[in-house]
Amino acid sequence: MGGIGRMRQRISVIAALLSAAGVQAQAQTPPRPPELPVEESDVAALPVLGPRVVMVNTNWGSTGARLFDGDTGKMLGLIHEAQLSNVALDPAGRYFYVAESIWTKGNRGTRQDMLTVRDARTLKVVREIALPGRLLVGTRKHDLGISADGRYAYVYDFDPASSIIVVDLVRSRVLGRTEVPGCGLSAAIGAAASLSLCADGALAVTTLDARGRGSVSRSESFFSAENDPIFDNFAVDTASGAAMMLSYTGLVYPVDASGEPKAPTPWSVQEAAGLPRASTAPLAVNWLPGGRQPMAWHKPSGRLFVLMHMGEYWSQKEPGTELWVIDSATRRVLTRKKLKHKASFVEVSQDAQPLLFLNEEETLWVLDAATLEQKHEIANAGGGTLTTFGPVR
Amino acid sequence: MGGIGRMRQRISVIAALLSAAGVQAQAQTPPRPPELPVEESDVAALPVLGPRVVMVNTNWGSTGARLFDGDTGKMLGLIHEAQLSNVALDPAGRYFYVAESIWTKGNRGTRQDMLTVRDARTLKVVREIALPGRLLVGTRKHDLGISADGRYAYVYDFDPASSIIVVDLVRSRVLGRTEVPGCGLSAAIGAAASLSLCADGALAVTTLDARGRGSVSRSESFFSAENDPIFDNFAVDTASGAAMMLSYTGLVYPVDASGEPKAPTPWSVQEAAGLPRASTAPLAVNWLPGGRQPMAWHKPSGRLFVLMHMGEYWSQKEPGTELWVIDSATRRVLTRKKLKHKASFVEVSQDAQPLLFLNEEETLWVLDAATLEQKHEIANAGGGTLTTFGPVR
Amino acid sequence: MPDHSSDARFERLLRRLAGHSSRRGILARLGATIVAAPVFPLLPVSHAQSGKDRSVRGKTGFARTAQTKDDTQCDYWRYCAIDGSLCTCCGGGVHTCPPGTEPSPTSWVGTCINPDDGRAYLIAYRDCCGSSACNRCNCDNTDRATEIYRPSTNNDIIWCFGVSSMEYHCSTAVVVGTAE
Amino acid sequence: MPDHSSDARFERLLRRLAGHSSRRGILARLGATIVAAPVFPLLPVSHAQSGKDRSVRGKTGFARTAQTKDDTQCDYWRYCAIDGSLCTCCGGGVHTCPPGTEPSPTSWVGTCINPDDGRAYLIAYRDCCGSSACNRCNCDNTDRATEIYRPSTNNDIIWCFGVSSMEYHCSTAVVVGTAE
Repeated sequence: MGGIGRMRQRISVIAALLSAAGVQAQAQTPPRPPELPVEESDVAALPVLGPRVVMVNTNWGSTGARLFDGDTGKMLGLIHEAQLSNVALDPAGRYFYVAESIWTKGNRGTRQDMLTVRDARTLKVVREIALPGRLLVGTRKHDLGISADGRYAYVYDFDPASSIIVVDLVRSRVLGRTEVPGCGLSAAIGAAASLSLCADGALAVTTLDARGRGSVSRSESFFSAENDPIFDNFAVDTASGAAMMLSYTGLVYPVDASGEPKAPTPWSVQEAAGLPRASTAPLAVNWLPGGRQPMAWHKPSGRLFVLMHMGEYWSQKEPGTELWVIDSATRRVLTRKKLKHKASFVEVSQDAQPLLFLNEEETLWVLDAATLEQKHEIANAGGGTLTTFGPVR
Repeated sequence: MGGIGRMRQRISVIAALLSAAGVQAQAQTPPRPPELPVEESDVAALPVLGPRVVMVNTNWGSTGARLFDGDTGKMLGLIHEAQLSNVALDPAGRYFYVAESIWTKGNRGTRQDMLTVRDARTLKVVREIALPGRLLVGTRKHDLGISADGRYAYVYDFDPASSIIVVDLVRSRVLGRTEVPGCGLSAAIGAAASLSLCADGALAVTTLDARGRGSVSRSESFFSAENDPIFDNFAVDTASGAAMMLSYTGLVYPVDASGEPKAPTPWSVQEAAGLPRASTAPLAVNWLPGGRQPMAWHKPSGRLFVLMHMGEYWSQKEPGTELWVIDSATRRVLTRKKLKHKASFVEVSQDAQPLLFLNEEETLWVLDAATLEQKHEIANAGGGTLTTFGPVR
Repeated sequence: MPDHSSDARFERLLRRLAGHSSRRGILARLGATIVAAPVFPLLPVSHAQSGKDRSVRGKTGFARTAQTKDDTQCDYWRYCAIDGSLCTCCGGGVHTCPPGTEPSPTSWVGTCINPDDGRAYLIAYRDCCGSSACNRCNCDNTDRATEIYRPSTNNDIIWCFGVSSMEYHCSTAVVVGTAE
Repeated sequence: MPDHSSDARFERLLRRLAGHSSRRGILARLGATIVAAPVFPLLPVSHAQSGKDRSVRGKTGFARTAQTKDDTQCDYWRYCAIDGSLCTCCGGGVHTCPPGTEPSPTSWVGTCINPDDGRAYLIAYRDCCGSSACNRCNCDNTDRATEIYRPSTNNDIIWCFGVSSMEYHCSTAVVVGTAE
């Protein structure tokens, strides 16, 4: 279309609008408040994220990692992600890292695995680092680890052979891939190591050398990955390499992964409550841990928060109907709290007066972790793994 | 990894499996049924789709156009689609056409609008025809029309100026674009025309010439697109160019779009029930049509099925609480049926003993269109526009 | 009071509806397109709701019960024709897009009555685009909302024209003028 | 009865778990990888559930209440460790992928007891891939299901390796042998 035709049309539109809306007399009602001013559209930036912010990573269905302020209960923003992604925060708080897999035509075309780097204030894409692969699985936290100094990302891949892809976040490139045969996960430990669990019941630690190449050392086997597995979503202190792991029967494994991996000595959450250990026999009904992220660890106080349900063994995905607060030093249950609503995910902030977060379906509950009093019930918060920002992942 | 290492590992795995699972004696319990045979994986093909099949097009959220057999209530398959797509069947039943818009990186990257042609039996992609654009909007049927002879597709585009993109389905290429300023939609009419509604209350028919170029002719204005709009999801007989349209207040417009578009003469569904016409005044509560696809037309019998609710005007998206069955020849309501469940979408099969389909949220109900007796309630069927396969779209 | 009789008001308003952002030449490209489309009534201000009757009798059901205190509720006065997630529940505000999203320079419009001053305002519902659906505080209000062949008042269209991504996240409700 | 003491059975079973499809060279590429991974117990057949105790006392809660009549229900006997949508509700069958999808040559496995014959069977849960989620008849049964570091019995992984699309649609439950 030519410019002149456009201009003529434009004038006629304005004329039409004028004749329609134009000359209406104003009814003057004397003491009226002033008109609302016209407004500009703008865009919010995220605040610096404190320890009392929680991220709910919905990585199936209506995807997005939603950030909530635990004190106000308000949503702060959503980090965009493809289906089945992992999201982690740079320890220095500058970036979000999204490990995602996108096909050029949705369900078809070329597969593109990438670590998308987003600015932590604006959430804009800073860069995309192409990855040679990654595992597609829901509700797992430790498929993506960020080293304590923010230098390396560890992306767990299974294709279906197991390996850890190491990304240099300073130089924005993949350094290489270390095979971890028979093991899985890639939780960051310290500045240059990554923790995995193995199908033979061992721990594996992949340590990077000066050139970023990994070598794997393994502990003795100490649990049965077949008969009493440790939940994938354990709690790990990235800085120290200490971790708290929990098995289907309710055994707690206090792990020290700072040096050569050592087999930990477990204790029972049921015994901590004065009950017998859980039986795996059919027909035996026990209190058992369950859900998708069934345990949170408040490291400063040594408290564990465990989602428990009554059931037979092999009910490990059942959401918790009780929350057990356990002192990991004395190995005693301090409180057993019946939950108003079942929950499959639990996380705790790492500050001095911590907040507890529970998630089920699309609802997020915020509780005072000391009194277990509910502070917020947040509807349509999404559903998935919970992450607070601090050393414990 | 070298081949020899692989072979050695392989042997040791087999050995390990043998020692684990190996030599268990078989307990012989005498009169046992034979073992189940081992099975092969295979893939089903769709049957030829008869008139009693309905397609539920969920084009937001968990996308996919799901096909259900109205007689058995069983799902037959899902036609993959990107969010906010349109899906239409080739009148000869050979292909499904999916008008979809896909970005190379999910929410970013390069936009790719295409008409994806899928085999109607295998649902495999036969080809993709690149489109120069299309409108992104939910729950609209007439953004994609297929001509009665299956030769042309009409894709409605708004960017934000209105046009119809004509695709030659025989040669698999876009023929061109016809601007339909101030109008919208692109329902197929006959072999070489497309029907739109306009903001000034007119009909517009875009007719293709021998080279596939469109020219637009318009009727007189006959309704108010601002004060009493006609619902986008009207019913049109592609073969004859006859259409039944319904406005927010409940006026039925029997349209003949076979030749030069003519302004139809409306009648009122409320008057057909012996009630006064609906008022648009605030505080006036009327029976009003509502939902997203509020009317179905059984062309052989001339019956209309309209979803009605009680409410004030500007409640046009309210789902129906009653179903009104109307004889369009005598303009009399034959039945007013109180629905057990509200419904926003209604469609009817075009055979002699038709089935009626109702949809709300994720549930699909199948009723006998004569007795209005429920035959199936189908959970998790998806939610969106309903289409049966026949001349009436 | 705006001057209804001058072209300047309409120019201003069109610029505002188009976000009067010349970033990426949007106005040049889209503004002209919008203006050029001969029968889009961009300013649906001449009818019942923008008339003088502010009594209960003159108001729609929405307007009679609308409130001005909580912009995270569907019955907040500006939301009379909104469809989608409220950005106020998503890390944004009533005219502020959440982090990581962009306001579309184009929008559909509504005419809503502010119960505090009795005036009808023209509201531009600007979608915030670029991130997956916020999916919180979903509302679908339909005062004077129309079908897609009259797009300026249709709230089903993804109004993310002219931004770098057409992924819908949430909707804002921006006061762009009075409608009296 | 299969011959437990010969390599042939395992070769056969591995081929079956890998779909014994040489189309697109999948077996060559993936089969080898699976076999090479030293500590995947591909055949979790040696434990409680595959033992001789078929009394109520020897069965999990799932096995005690499982039925053999309706394969569109979560309690159908083969589904003891399934997670996802049942293909029987999606236009497919218990070992048949719906139109437009492909069975993955890889799978996780379960060991389920058929109440009709009292035998434990090895079930390959083959995902059907290539179309968006069917999202009907969603089940999540967990008999002997493990975590992702023991993938052969993990039902959360998207088991669409080696097919042209990794889009998850639904899951089948294919008898690949007895586990006694």
